[in-house]
Amino acid sequence: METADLISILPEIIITLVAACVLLVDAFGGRRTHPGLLALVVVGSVAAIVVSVVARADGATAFSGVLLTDGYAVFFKVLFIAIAALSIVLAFAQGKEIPFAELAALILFATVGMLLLGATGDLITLYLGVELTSIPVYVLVAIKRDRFRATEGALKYFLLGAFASGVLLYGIAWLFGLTGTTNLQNMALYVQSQGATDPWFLLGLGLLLVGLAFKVAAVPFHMWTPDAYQGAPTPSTAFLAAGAKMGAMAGLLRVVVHGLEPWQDMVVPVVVAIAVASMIVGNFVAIWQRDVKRLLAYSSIAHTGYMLVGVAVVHAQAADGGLMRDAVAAVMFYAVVYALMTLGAFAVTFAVERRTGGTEMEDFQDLGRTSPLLAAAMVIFMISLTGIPPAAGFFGKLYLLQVAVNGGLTWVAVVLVLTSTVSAYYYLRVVVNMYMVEGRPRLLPVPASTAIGAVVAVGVIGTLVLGVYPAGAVEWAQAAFEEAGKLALSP
Amino acid sequence: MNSETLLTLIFAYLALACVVFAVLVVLLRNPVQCALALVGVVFHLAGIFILLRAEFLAAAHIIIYAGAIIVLFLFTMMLLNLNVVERARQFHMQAPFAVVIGALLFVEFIVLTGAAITVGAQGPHSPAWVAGQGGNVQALGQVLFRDYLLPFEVASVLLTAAVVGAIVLARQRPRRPRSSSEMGVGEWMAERYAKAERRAREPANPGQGEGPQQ
Amino acid sequence: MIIPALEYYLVLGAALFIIGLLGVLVRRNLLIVFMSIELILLGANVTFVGFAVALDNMLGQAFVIFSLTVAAAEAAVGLAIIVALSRHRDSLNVDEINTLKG
Amino acid sequence: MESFPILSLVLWLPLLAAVIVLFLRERRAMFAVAIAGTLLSLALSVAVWAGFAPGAGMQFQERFDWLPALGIQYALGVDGISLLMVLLNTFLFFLCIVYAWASVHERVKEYLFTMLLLEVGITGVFLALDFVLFYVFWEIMLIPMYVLIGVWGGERRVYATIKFVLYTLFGSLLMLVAILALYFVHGNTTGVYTFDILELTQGTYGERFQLWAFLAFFLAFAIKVPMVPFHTWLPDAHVEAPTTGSVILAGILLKMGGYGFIRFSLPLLPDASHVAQTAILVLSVIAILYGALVALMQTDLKKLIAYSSVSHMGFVTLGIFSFTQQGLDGAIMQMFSHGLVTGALFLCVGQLYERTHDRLIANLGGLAHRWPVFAALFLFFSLASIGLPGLSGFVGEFMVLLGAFMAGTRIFGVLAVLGIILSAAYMLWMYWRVMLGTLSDAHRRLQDLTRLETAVLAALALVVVWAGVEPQTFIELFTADTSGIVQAITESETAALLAE
Amino acid sequence: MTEVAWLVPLLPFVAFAINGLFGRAYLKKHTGLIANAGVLGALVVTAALFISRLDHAEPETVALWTWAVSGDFALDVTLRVDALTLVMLLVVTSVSFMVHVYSIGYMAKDPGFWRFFTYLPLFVFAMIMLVMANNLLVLFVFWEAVGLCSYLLIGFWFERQSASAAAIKAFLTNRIGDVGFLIGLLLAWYVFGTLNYDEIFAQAPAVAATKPGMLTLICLMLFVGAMGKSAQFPLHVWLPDAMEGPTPVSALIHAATMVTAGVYMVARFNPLYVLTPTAMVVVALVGAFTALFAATIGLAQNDIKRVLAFSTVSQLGLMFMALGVGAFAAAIFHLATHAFFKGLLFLGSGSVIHGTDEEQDMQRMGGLFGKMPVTGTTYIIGGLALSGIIPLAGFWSKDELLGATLLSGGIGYLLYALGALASLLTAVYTFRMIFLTFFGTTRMASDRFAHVHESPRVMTVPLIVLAVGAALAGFVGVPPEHGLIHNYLHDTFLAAELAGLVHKPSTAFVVTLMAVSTLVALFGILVAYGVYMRRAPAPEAVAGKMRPIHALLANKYYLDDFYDTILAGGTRAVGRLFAWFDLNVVDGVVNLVGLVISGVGGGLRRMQTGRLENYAFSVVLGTALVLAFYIFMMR
Repeated sequence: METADLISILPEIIITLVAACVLLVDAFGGRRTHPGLLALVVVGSVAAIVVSVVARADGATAFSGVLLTDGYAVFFKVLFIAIAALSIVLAFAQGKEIPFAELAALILFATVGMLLLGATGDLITLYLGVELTSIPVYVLVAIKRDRFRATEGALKYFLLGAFASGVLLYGIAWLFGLTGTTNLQNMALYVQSQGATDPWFLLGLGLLLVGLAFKVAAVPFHMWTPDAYQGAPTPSTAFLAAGAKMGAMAGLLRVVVHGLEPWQDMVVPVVVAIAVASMIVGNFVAIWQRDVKRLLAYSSIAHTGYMLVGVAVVHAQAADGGLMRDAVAAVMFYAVVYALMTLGAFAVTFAVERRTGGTEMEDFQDLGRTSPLLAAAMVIFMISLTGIPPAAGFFGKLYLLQVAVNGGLTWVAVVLVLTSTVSAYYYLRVVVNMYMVEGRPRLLPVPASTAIGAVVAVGVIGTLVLGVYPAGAVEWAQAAFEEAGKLALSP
Repeated sequence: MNSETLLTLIFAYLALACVVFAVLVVLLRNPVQCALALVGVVFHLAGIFILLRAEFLAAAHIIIYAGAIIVLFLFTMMLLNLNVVERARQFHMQAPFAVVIGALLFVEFIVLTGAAITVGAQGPHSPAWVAGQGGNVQALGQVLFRDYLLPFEVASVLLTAAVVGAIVLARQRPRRPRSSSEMGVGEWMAERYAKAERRAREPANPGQGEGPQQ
Repeated sequence: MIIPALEYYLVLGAALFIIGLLGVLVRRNLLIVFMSIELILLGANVTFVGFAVALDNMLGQAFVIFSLTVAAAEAAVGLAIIVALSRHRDSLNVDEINTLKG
Repeated sequence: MESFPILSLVLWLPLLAAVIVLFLRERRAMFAVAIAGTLLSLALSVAVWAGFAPGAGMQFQERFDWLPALGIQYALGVDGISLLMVLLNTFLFFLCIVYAWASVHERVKEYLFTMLLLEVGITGVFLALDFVLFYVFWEIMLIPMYVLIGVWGGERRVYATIKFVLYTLFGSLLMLVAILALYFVHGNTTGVYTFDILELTQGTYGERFQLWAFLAFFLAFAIKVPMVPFHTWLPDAHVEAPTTGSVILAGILLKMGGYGFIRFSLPLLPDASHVAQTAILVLSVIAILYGALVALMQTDLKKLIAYSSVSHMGFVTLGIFSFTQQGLDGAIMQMFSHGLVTGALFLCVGQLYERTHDRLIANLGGLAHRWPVFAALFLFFSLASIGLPGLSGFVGEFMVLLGAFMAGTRIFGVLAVLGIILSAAYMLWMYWRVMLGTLSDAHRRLQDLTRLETAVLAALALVVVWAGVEPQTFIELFTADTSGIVQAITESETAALLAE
Repeated sequence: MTEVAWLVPLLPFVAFAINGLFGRAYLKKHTGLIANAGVLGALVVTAALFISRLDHAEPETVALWTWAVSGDFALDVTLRVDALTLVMLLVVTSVSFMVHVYSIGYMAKDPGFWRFFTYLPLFVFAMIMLVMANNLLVLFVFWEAVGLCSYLLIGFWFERQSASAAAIKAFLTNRIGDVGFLIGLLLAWYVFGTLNYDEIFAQAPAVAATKPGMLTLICLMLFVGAMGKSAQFPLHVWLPDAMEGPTPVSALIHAATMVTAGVYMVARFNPLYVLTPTAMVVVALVGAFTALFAATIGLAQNDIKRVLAFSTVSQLGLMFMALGVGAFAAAIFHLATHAFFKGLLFLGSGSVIHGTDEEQDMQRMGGLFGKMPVTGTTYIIGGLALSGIIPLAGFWSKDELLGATLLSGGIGYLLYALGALASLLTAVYTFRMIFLTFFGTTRMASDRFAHVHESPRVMTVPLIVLAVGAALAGFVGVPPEHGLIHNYLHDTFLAAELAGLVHKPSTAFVVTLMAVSTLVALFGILVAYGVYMRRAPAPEAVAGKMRPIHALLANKYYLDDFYDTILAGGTRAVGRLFAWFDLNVVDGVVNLVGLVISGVGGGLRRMQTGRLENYAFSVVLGTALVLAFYIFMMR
């Protein structure tokens, strides 16, 4: 191990240290130090972001190949750290209801796992990343342990999660045994040298896909999502959706890009099927939801479906040459967009929850009158989630559709647009409740909260900026992938 | 009889025991007995590892599983004093289907891997090399701390996280009624409304949307 | 060199895996479901070690170390959750914990 | 002149006004800003008109890279067709805001913001020269309309507005896929990957692809127009929408469909257009007669006018798909006229409703006694809408019929002519029931139009007469462009095939 | 001085504009003067034009502006001045002026005075433009414009439901005709590629040679328009109801000018018609039949204005009959004379109604002559002219067209028979009307009878002027076939002559014919006298004698009822059906889609049982499916 290796994991180190400091300060600094802790977290995150952008180790891999240090990794490092920081800020608004320090620490630990997922070049890192992301999140869901629903959601999430990671582990075991390696590229090379269609590979491959599909909450492995999302305290839900899920998505994309190319005939149909199922189930069931958190949970399933469409065409050959760069860039861009808008949406929901203690449609009534800014922000998020310009969600979908059509999956693109037409119905129902239903006069304005306000503001600005001028982000994603592409078998 | 058949016999016994105990885990009524069956599985598995010259893992399994995990299970049962055998139904309604699907899965495993499989490329760590390192433990250490240092570190972070999490969930928190002054404004309002809300609305049945207002 | 042939270990692993899986599907008691999950992990471990030995590749054994770590961590968190849950319900039957649905 | 980004100004001024409005407190100031914004944008569009050279293709073009990674540009430009639509748009919006000054009193800030945003969206649709930009505006306009109906609408507004959004979204999203497909097919054949509309229009596309793409475009546009049987969102939306909402809806939104057919379906997909011609002509004739007959039986004023819109827009599609110069010119004139006349009619109904709080024909009657001015204007616009010669309505219908007769599809022409009897029937019947006969006591002490309202309607009436007496002023703007389209479509090889 | 021709339409239009904008608020009663001034101006200019062009009547045009240019379709708005135009203009403007003057008195007490004098000049403007149009489109434009004016004026008293109903009936019936016209127009453009009169006429022979069927179709379609406007069977139903309008309107629009537009149009297109015998025969037959048909109905009407209305229909029928046999000049001649005496009769009846305060039912009149001598005298003059008593105007024109019909031979004999019979009945109902109104013992309540009074001068003077016209106008057509009007119109109708449709009658023939028709007329008058004067019985009694026939006639052959139930009712039924269909089927499908989607969603939602084991099951199931798929792939 050389210094290069160390440099390449500087952000992870920083985050871990911040987590440790938070715990220590909290343990010895008494109970009245929340703002200090928050400041510490924010500063640390900013530092980590800066470091991850500035201090780039030369060389594409680190730690004998278990870690990839390309632009792709950097891209997701920045994104994930930002998400973590925002989630912690959001959680801060919960006041003393929850042990803030531990919560922050857990989020940061999970973030380390996400960073690994973004940089993984080896199934070991993948597995550990997945676990390191999941285990703290189980706790985050249950952290309001005096609320039964929280613990119930956590339990379901935990048992199924452990089950799924068992499946994943078993699949990895087989892949290791049959390829003699867990390094993604070596695996791909080996498989290419043997005919990729040898059946025994497929067992491991299938189980691997199942495990990852569970982590990104794709149908039919999605069942835990609504319960966990609804049961968890809203800030945790926000992190669950924007953070853990995107982390898993980053890992999945890594695996597909570097490891599964020889298998694409085997991978694509499964991914497409899962994607279509997710879009349909997510959107159709969301129609019936009255609890906004649960609704957003189903919508997140649907959005997983959208992103999987991009994943499916990674290795597709378009008429104008390789599609990989655009496919991956599309998913990356969408990850950013989705993180922004879903964080924002949950932030608003959280604010509303503080008003009435509930997160159902009725609780949103009259928001347009009582707190116009929040309502307007929610409208923007809903528009963005629907995929209507000028919100960022539109370009996210546009890019995905583009690669889908280019990759010859036009029919999937059609499914995508039709299902998102359905989605318009329930997203707009939120707007209906905010503006078009005469609420009970009892409703007061939402109690102000700088923390929530900050998160909402970031969400709104991000959503609008990316919606009006997406070029920067898109080009960054493309450039970032250029490097990762080099590592793939056929850039 | 030569060592090979002997080893095979030993393996046969161990494997059989593993399976039997595993089945017991799934079938026994009393959780405590299940836990003990699990211990049985672990011990025989350790035997199998020894058979495979993976002494360290054998030890690790016994220590971690038998010594830590299963003890935790038993503690939990004590804590919740659930060791009494429940008269209630032990199996789900879906059990038959579950068995079917499980069997199907097993068959699929067989179909997929039943053919003469070609295992992956031979690795560098031949028994000779292992011996050269001074045995299984040293060899494992070499691999673990050279090539897979980072994962090892990550594993430590993982354990830390788990500990923190466990503490957060399990620790007794001061349950004294808090004065509204100490409450965040959010909670305060939340309580105020929550009461009114619940009264106003029918007993909230979450997720039961009244369906799309077409 | 591995005795008896690798296939036996694989089959054992598969068996443990499937049994654990069935346990998850059929048992109502939370703790037993959890134990079944441990069975699944054990099955994976056997497979790993079997392959490791067959391939002369220590990686497999290293991986088992990690799986053990994970198992321990999961046990800690999971049991904590179960304890927390038991404060609300005195029954540990999976199918009685379904207030979240639909 | 070319360098000065006048189109961008026309486009974005309302947005600027909208943003300013957000920061204002009192109603007066907000309206002042809003009116100023719309007026300026109207003035600028008139300036564009002044500087416009008929027949010189796309003018006042502006181009910047927007998302070069995907070959997306910010590209604006006008030809005669879009210019006329933009003029109509800015004109109507100006009048609507002025009218709102008298009528809108609750949530003024939100209202003005929505309206101005709406104007931006619609103007953009007509100005965009880049497909993605076009699509962006096409959908941006959805949300304000949705809010407009949903917040200021009637009892069943939520149902109506969601129906409107979902229906429109359904069509336009399919169109988006078609646009992308177009992008790739063009790119793969020519190697140029661009969303530039002009560039794409140059390209030629395979028969099968054209059919699919046409289907998608058709859905989007047919729903907007709306053509029977995709029209059922319209009556609901109209009935529930607030007055100005209906005005914009009928006045301009529907035109986006016709515009789409002219600008995209025909030039981009000529072969498919030929294949679909007969079917669409049949649908158009059905729309004309069916819409009129249904209107004949409506009891709600707004519904009646809504169905009359269906019937009138039938003439538009009839003209477009006659593939003749006169047909297209007629269709555009019909759109222009329908925008003015139906807009005015909805204003009238709005004024009626604000005074009587009743839209049911059965409950009204004899109002002409109390309001001579209103009666006169209402009659004027009713006559204009039944295509009385000398008023704008006639020009479009007549030229469309000319086109239909020239297209060798005389039977459609003949059937369509019957529509003008029915239109006269339901309009006059409605006018009789509402304005003539004996006045009910409930409406004894109602006031006639205020100066403002009269001025708004008079302004519309003036243009209606102008367009009816000397339509050449408007036709000469776009006839050159339409002739280009006609040429393109008659030259497509399928045309040759059909000719054989 | 043709270049000032645009003044003719402009002046009435200006009057209309002024009255329309300022009438209600400021001008009030002065609107009458302005309107009169405008129309008078038009009359003067027309007269000037006429005189200046007495010797040379070849067409001239005044281009105003370009209406539209689209591809090969280009159209300018142009005024045309030629013999036919001028004749029509003279009739229109002069009669209009008389009516305007008269109206000042007649409408004096009406609250809608200003409205009346806004509509009336508008009509005059439209009518003038119609006459001066130089191409089919402009003709059509003002064809509908006059229809609009008639709609406005029939429904002038809009608080009367019957008035509004009549107005709408008139407009719609006309629209039906107009559709025919429009189709004809479009076909004309399709065939000729132009809409200008002269260009069409120039191509007509060629087209007749190549596709005669198309030419016939065009002519018939245009004629449908004429039928609507000129109230020919079966589109005549609106005219009697149109009597709901103020009497001056009936006089001007529904007797003298607008209703003759159809005749004018066919005459204008004589170069086309002469080329298609079929169309000609149709025109003639429809005309003749209508003439008789309407006359019979006229016998049984009791409303004084309705009698006149049916007589108008019948007279128009005669004109079409003449057109049909190619006697265009005769038709126009009769049109002119008819304008005068029918205008006179209507104004007279108006004067009666005015004098008896709004009594229109002849059964409650009688013996009014003493009370209103001027009206009576002029009325009788008009009646004589209508019945065709030498030497009044009606005689010359009617006699000429009957003669022409007879001469045309073949079907002409039948036509003549119909025409002669019609003029016999004309005499009968005319004098039935006169006797019932002015003579015999009154059937009015004595107190009301006491209040009967002669109308003011402003009304009687026009009566007198028109009476003079009705008496003398005929002499422009004397001697027959060679009168002033014939020579003047000769070139316009040259086509007929070339087509050999014009037959020069021998003097003997003419004289005998005159004798015959005079006798016919006198016989008619005698019949009327016999029935209604000598044994002056109550009209009911007469009706009673021939109950079934009377019922049939009184109900206008039940044609209106037929239309109401079958046509209007049918349309409404279809409309109702479609409305239902739209609401339940078309929209139903849309909502169904929504329901299906949400239904599927609800179904999927049931799967989310909230029970862990089910969740795990779905995971396992998914896994099994994936592997199954792979196994499938291997095969």
